[in-house]
Amino acid sequence: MMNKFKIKAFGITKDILGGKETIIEIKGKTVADLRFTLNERFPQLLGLRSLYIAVNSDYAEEGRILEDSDEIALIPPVSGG
Amino acid sequence: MMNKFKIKAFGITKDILGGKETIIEIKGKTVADLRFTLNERFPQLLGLRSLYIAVNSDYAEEGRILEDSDEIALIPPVSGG
Amino acid sequence: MIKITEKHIDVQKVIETATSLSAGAVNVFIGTVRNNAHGKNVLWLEYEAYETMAVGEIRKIIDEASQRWPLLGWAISHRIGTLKPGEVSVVVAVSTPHRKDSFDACQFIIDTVKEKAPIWKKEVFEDGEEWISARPEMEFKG
Amino acid sequence: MIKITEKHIDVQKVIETATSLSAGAVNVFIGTVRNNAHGKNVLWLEYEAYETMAVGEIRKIIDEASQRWPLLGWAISHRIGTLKPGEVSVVVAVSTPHRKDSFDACQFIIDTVKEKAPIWKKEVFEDGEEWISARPEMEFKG
Repeated sequence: MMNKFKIKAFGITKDILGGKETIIEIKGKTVADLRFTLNERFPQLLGLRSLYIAVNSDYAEEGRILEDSDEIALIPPVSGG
Repeated sequence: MMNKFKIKAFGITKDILGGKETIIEIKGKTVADLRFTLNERFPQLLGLRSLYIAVNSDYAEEGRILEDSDEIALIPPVSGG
Repeated sequence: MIKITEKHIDVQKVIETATSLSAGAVNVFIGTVRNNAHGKNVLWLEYEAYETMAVGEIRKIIDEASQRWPLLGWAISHRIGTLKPGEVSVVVAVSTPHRKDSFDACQFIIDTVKEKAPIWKKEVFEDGEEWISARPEMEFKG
Repeated sequence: MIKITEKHIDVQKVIETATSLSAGAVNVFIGTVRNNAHGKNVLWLEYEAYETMAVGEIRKIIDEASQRWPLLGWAISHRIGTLKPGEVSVVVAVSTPHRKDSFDACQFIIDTVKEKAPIWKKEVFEDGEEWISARPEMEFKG
């Protein structure tokens, strides 16, 4: 089963994905499924020190099931301050 | 041998000595001699948590010999900040 | 006050927002853009934030700080956009009854903001640019 | 800059004096007059300093801090005279390359200034006044 999600990207992930928002089609519907597809399509993501996925403005666990209405974002290593 | 010194007083010692500057006549000429006379004349000084004597703007040791030209000051417990 | 802003941060205003009449102590941390990094001249920095999430994460950090220290007032302002050396990137101000708590709470807040808030900076040099801390190998460059 | 002054302290100016272009971190401590002490309303405070000695002691404290931390800039202003609740009594600001040093150095300076600089304050209440910390029995009143 394929599902489409719109992914927001920030910092270095914006450069890797090639834009602020990208539509990603994945098999399955968990955060882990999304991560699998992202790593496959954008292997440079594997070179990051860490990569979290946020759902609706909160850090999300890998097993979380994504809904169509969710706001999904890639959170590479932060460096504010 | 009696020696006269002008003593600056700050904070609570200004209240105890009754003014910003007081002439004190002491036997001897060390800081310890001055302290002895001060405690005798102003026993309220013994009720302080601490009392340092400064000579020329530095904390002075008890054995220091006072000179006529020295600026001598009483330093009760500080409470700046 | 939690603010993520593209405009110049008014430090005095952040401090005033955090100050309380019953406080005896205010501690303020100001992050500024350094004119050098890894021995190279920094031309400018680009700061980016996932704003809704950054505000939410900072709110959680303040909530935790409020449980650990008697905060009487607090304010945080974080700049985004293009910043030149010398410019203020972040200000954290807290007020407490006594001074040790003000230092501890302010340090906890800025440390945790730097660790958790989704904000990123890219340093731009004459010969290139890099997103700070993004890749492991950067650890060895410093 | 070490300043003992009867005039209102301009916090922003103290911060600017301490800020360096090569610093990434500025920490600022602001002491303010609380509107209460020992459960009583404070009407005002009287601050007094032995000025020449206070400046000398603060200078020694800064020298020691400079040996322990990489201070790129610093400034201290201490108010004397009559202060009402809410007014700023002291500001310490330091800048360093990295933030932990800025917290540690600023805290060392204010802690040591409070311990060693010959400055005194008297709290004036509706029903009396007292020189802070002068007598041992005051320790038990708080």
